[in-house]
Amino acid sequence: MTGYAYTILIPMIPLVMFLVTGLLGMKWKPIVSGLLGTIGMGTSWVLSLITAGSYFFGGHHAEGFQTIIPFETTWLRFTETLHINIGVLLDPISVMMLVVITTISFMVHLYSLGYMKGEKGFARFYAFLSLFTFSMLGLVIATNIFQMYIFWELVGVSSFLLIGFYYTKPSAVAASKKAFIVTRFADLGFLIGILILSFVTGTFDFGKLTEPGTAIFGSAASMSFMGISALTWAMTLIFIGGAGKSAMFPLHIWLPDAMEGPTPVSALIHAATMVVAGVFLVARMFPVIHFQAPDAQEIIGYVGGFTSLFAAVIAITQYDIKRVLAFSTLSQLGYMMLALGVSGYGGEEGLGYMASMFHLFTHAMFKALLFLGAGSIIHAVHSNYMYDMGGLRKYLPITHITFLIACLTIAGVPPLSGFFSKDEILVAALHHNKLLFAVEFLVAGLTAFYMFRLYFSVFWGKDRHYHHTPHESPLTMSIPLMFLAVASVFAGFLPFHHLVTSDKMGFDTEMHMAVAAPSVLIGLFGIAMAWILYKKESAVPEKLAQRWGILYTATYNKFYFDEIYLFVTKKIIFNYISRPIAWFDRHIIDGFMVGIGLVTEKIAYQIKGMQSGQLQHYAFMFVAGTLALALSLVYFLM
Amino acid sequence: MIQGIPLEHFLIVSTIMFFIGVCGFIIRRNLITMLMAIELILNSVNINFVVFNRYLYPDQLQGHFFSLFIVGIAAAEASVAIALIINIYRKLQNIDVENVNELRF
Amino acid sequence: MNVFLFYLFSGIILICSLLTITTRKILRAAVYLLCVLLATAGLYFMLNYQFMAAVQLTLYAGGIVVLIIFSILLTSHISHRFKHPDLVKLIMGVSTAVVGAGLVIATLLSHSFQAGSAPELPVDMTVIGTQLLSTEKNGYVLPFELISILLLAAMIAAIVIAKKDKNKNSEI
Amino acid sequence: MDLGQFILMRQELLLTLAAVVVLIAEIATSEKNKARLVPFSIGLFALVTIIGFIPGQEGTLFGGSYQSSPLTMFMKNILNMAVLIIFLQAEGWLRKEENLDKISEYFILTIATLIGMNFMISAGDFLIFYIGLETATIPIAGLAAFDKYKSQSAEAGIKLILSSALSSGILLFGLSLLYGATGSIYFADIAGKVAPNALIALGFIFFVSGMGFKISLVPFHFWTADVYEGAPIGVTSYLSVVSKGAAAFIFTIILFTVFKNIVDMWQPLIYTLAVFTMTLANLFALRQDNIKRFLAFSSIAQAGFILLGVLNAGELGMTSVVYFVLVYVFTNLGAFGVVAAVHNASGVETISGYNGLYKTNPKLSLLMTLSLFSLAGIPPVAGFFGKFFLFTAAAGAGYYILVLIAVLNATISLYYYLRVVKAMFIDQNEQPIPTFRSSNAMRLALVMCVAGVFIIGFASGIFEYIRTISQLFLN
Amino acid sequence: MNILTSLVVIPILTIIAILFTKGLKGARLVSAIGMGVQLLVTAVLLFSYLGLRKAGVTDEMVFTADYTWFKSLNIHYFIGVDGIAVAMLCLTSIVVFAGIFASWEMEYLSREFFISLILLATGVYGFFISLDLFTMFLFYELAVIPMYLLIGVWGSGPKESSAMKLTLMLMGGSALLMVGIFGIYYNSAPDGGPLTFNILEIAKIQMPVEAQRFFFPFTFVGFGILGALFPFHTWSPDGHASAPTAVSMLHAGVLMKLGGYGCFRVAMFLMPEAAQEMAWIFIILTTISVVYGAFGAIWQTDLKFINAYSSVSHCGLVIFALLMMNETGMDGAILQMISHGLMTALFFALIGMIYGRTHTRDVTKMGGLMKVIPFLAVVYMIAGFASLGLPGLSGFVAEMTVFVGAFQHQDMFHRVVTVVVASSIVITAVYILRVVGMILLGPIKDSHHEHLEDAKWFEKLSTVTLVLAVAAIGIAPLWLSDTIISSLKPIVERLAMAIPF
Repeated sequence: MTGYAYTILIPMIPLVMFLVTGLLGMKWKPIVSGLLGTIGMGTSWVLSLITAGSYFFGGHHAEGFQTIIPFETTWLRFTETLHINIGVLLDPISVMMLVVITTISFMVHLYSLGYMKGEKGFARFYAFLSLFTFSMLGLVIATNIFQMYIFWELVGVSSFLLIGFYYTKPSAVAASKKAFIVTRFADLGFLIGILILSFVTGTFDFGKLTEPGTAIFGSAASMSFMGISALTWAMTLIFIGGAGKSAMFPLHIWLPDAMEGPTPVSALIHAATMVVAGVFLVARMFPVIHFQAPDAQEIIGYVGGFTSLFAAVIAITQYDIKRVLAFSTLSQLGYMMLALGVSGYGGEEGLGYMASMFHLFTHAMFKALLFLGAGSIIHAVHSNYMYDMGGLRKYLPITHITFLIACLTIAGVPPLSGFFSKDEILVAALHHNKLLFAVEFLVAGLTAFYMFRLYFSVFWGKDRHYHHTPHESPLTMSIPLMFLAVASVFAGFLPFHHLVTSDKMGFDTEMHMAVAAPSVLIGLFGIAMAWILYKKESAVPEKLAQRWGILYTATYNKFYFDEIYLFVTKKIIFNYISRPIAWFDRHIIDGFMVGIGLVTEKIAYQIKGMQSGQLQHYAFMFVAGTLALALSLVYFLM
Repeated sequence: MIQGIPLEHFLIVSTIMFFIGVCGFIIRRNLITMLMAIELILNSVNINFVVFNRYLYPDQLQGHFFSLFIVGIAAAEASVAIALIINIYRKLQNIDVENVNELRF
Repeated sequence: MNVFLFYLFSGIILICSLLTITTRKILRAAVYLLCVLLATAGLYFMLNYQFMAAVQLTLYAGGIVVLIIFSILLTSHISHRFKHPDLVKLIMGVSTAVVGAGLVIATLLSHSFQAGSAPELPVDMTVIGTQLLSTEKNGYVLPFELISILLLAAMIAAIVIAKKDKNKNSEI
Repeated sequence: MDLGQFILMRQELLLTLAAVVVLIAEIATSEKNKARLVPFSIGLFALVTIIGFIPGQEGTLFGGSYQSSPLTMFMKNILNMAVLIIFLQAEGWLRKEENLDKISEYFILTIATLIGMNFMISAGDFLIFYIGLETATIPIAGLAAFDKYKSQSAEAGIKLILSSALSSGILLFGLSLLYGATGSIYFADIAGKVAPNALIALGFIFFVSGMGFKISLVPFHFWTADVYEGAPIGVTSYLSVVSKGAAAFIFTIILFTVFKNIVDMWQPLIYTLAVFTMTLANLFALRQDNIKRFLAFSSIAQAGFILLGVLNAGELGMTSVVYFVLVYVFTNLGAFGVVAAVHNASGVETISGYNGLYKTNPKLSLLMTLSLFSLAGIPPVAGFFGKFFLFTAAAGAGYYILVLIAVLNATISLYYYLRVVKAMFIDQNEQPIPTFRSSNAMRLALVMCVAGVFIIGFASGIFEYIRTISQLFLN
Repeated sequence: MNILTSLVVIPILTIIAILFTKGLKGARLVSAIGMGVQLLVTAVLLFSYLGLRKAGVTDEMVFTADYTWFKSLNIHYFIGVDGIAVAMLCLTSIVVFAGIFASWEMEYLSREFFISLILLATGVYGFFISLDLFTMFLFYELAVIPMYLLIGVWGSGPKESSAMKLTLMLMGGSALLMVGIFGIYYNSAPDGGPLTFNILEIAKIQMPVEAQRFFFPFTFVGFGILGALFPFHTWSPDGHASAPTAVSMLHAGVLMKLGGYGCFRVAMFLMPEAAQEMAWIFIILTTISVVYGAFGAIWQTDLKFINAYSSVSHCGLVIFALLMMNETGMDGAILQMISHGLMTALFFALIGMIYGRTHTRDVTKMGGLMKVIPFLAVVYMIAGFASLGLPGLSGFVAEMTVFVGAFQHQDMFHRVVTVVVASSIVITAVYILRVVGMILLGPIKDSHHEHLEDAKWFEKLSTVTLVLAVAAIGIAPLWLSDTIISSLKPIVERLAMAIPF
């Protein structure tokens, strides 16, 4: 067990990098910070790979994978049983996440050396990247739910900082604010969930919570609130936290806006790592959810399914390439959630769980690739919009190839990795819930369609009037592209069902042709449709858009969800809650206090006539006072 | 002690006199008249003391002497008051109390 | 006889008191006051307190009233008639007087006075003189001395006030 | 009676002697050297004050008419100190040309009233008490009219003498009723016979009104503001501190000793008076601009606070009242000292005239602030302790609600005290009072006040001493 | 001399020393030295306290000293500290130290300013070391009153009326408090024996229940007013808005803590039965405080108002947590006091510095300051993050302890209100980010702001001191939390033994 003590370094190196580059970065040449960050990240990456290697392949696991805690210390003690520990927990999903995070993060670090070159605040960018990576790593290796919450919040802040990296741009500021507040709202759910869970079970510890057949829920069954059991409340609320980070409907609205951040950031945070934190959270709590709160699991499944469909539909109509990718991310996250929602526990039953993790892994690779590719495109044409692009395949060959690979992967074309993971999800859904399966099946087609719509309109079609000829990105940017492309292609062959499973025991599974074949077909159909519509410049999409009229406009405007949120925040919270409260406070409460003073003063002026200066009035008061006292006292005595 | 006259009758006379004095103090405008009202008040108090002494406690002369000293003090008071009234008269050329209201509120 | 005299004096006291505060000529008020004081002296005689009565006559009637009359002559025109009193003040004064007198008389009448049982002390000049200079209980040498200080101080006070300002000759 | 026993009366005798010496000195000095009377008299009085601190015996004289105990001697010493400070503060004013021919009168009259107060405090019967009271009042009317060139001063004098005559008339009427009901004028005899019947209640209330006049309790206070405003500052401070303090002392003594049998009856009465006094005085003080008038209302409010101590008819009550008056002497004289100094230098008597005083005369402003804070009962100055113990006394008698009312009133009072502070420190002024230097006597007086305001609070020995002598007195 | 007494003596000596200085330079130098020494003494105190505890000293209070003052009333100068008091003293020292540097360039009547400021601090120190209700009350009032001058003379805006409102409301609070103290005093010996003001002595007896019922509200509300308890909080926005920087820092940072500290040390500790019985009323009030303050802050445009309302919210949380009456909740309350003290002081320091440059506190008139004054902007952001409860900064530790503690309460009502209270973290995020977004980020709105000068050395010193403290608690809270919890034991036990009747 102690053999893994070095794993503490994996998160600590980025932390140190953050502190160093953050505090001293402005004194150095920018590139120094960049290189330092990248080297640090590379070290972490290597360490993660070593960890993964020794954990997964360093011994036989007939008994299933052990949970290893190489490091743990008490950070804050609430009561004897409730305390926040900070530690490192190694189990299949966390080790997998370590690999995902460090890999993508390292690639992004590397990529950014080129992408962000010359940007003001280069050092700051690397500092924030390091901070984010540290937080994300801390999150996945959390030994208890509160540690997870801590890093959860840190992740949120680093995301805020990175989305708002171009802080002089009002839209970036607004987007970062929105992202933070929406996720913060979800985090509230998470927090309350934790509170309920800890109240019911008396522990934060994952080990105790997820231990099969544990007795800590013994007393919980009888507890309920408003007719719903305490654990369902807890798990639903915790899921809300996860839904916020993973941008599940209806908390998805921050993610598309988050594309205001630099593209590498989108790749790292808003595609590959942070947004899957919600999925990871659900996976982490899976035994609890599955056994103690089946209702919550149902909710997770449906929310995931709906989100994936909803986002895919919107993605069709968007023109900003990063937004298309953002909605695609949403859609894919929906897949993962859904998979968890339909999963059982143990062995083959836990296929959904395994598929979800698998898809998480592959998605991280190909979505990061897509984003980095998009970054490369944007870098070349200085625009985010499809209508400013076309025919780029000639100018950006490497980008083109890697992007195509990524598109194929996400469309689920075998034998690329996306095919395997998506296939497992569909199988799991089919076993569990036909409706969800149907939805996912449809979404598979939509995914292929909108991805290739993007692909064709960017790389094919005719040239636009570029200010200067687009050129391929420097090596620092293309190496990560190539690496990720390779990963996207081959990740599908990883034996996930032996490595990452719900009960940590490997199981055997096989290709389900009955599901795989139709899904491949519908994917190809989607590609074909896109090819027809967007390969060449044509008026057909325009016409279609007009025919669908309202529906198209609604979709284009993301079903007006931003407007609804705006209404709620601006109108209701600002105008109808905060403003009246501010008014109430100033005028009623403070007015009352001031009023006391004013009334006192008023009285003071009213009664000044008593002191009239007339001696005889005084005499009258004197005698009358005496008599009044005498009357009352004598009366009192008699 | 006077045969046939109850103590209360004396007291009623003195009380009424007292309150006539008080009333006079309140209603008269002239400072000197107010001073006279004061004399009425003190006089009624004197009667009280003397009568109580005579009727109830004739074994000593406390009330008697008290009255005696009140008379003396009344004289002193009157002299100072009159000096002040004349002082006011020098300033205001009249001794109407309603004009003595520079200090107020 | 005694009864008659009492009611006579009482009547004079009450009526003249009332007139003192109601007459519109100030000198008359002084005269009415004098009547009150004289009648009071009469009561003292009836009560067998001759010394007290004598003091009342000399000091009060003789001293204070003369002082008052002097000041009236200094400050007022004899023919000057007062304005009628202010109605508000009239109400104030009369109401307090009526209520007050009612209250006090009611209280006095309701109280059962009990005469002391000790033997009566004869009131002659020797007793008065002895007591006035006695330092024992029921001796009045201390007040006697004290009042002398008071009188001295009052005299000085009156002089200070009445003294003409050296610097300001403009006034009177 | 042994002549040696007169040593019990030495404070009064010394004061009388001092008055006589001043009188002789007046006669002996030539017209040109009149101003020298001022230091001479002050020095003489300082001597008397110091001698007064020699501890004395407990005992009675004149068959109970005069009683002396460490407590009464201490009270007299408080008054002596106050008068000494007042003399020092009045020095500059007395040296003004228009007062030169009245110097000895000022001293003699003041000392005479002080003698009256001393006798009042030591009184063992109502006759001495009454004569002392009048001695302490009538000459002050003369003092109030001292500034003869000002019609306000004359008005103050006449208002004081007439109101006081009326009040003493009413007081006397009450005393006559008490005499009728109890058959004695001696405190000791009355105390044994006091019973809760209507006649005694009536007499008692008339007595309280008369005392209320001296202490300026609402509704017997109306003369206060007018007289304070009109009278010269040296007299106003005397009225507000010494005269009131002495009255409060004797009032407490009489309530605690003579009327101790009817505590249940007078407590509600005092309660009512306290509430009205504090509240009304505060309301009036809120909008004053003349600083003397302002301090007049403030001193009325302070009298209301004193009543809280009176409510606890025991050692603690007595101690807290005496202690509070002691504190109040230094505090209020501090404030009046500044008012006098400013008035002497610039003639300003309004709060708005104080605007920007801190810029030009920081020390005076600080002293004023300290005094006002002490009046408001803010630590660390002595006023806090004084008030706290008064409230402790009232709470000890179970009057928690009254304490609340009192403290809320103290809060209101803080408002107007802070108004003065604001004027001095915050408000800007185009033409502030120019920087000036007060006379040495004034400075000495002010230093004494500051020292008093700081020391009395922290030196618990003083409080404990008062407690001991109160215990001695009441048992 | 007792180390605690020196905490009161050093400021007084500093004041005396300032009297002999001339002008700003001397005054600030002397103040800085004095308060620096004070900071050191506090640090020594902290370590010796921890040392004592480590050595196994289990007395409830340590470093006690007892001098009889007013013997006949049994008033003592009785001092002593437990872990909570030590923590509060550390807070005070840090904030005062930072405050001195934040007012480094106080040109106008500088001597007087520093004297008043340190006088205020003296009151606070005295309050925290006192174990005798009388001295406690004395120091309490001593701390309140210099506020008037500090705001009135050196403030801005409608300073006179704000100063007056603040002073009067706080004195009104102390009026209630005074009644409460008398009530406690006169019921401190129900079985006869001498009455006492000694907190530890009174804690040994049970005050008669009727008396508790009557006096608990007085005491609690009396302290609560200083702790900005709804609806007695309105002095806070005006007062803070008008106060000069260092005063806002000290007031929000330290003085308001006197309220919370008094609430449990006096009101709840000495009258546990009544506390149990009436807690629900105040829980409702504080819940309103928390949510209402946060919502109130959203709409404000003046930076100081925002912070003042935020203080209402955060201080509400303090009292809320105290009323949970379990170890964790109360621990959270004290952590929250310290945390809020530090970060709000930081906020006010920064607001003062920003105001000194832009001459406005209106958020709608500023923008893009990050570009021109990055240091201040970054620190402002850190303060903001601390305020909205970012892990790694003190706010998170405090809030989480409060929430966990409150939610451990066995009563459903308490848990439900905890959820309501917890929702404030979202609202807090809204107003903090709104401000950050408006003034620090985005384009520069006012061309005058393009050439502002970033923080000077003393400003850096002031803010960095506070940031370090905030971060230190945020990163390693365990020792502090454990220190507090161990000191809370007697109080919690006493509260637990009090059966609601």
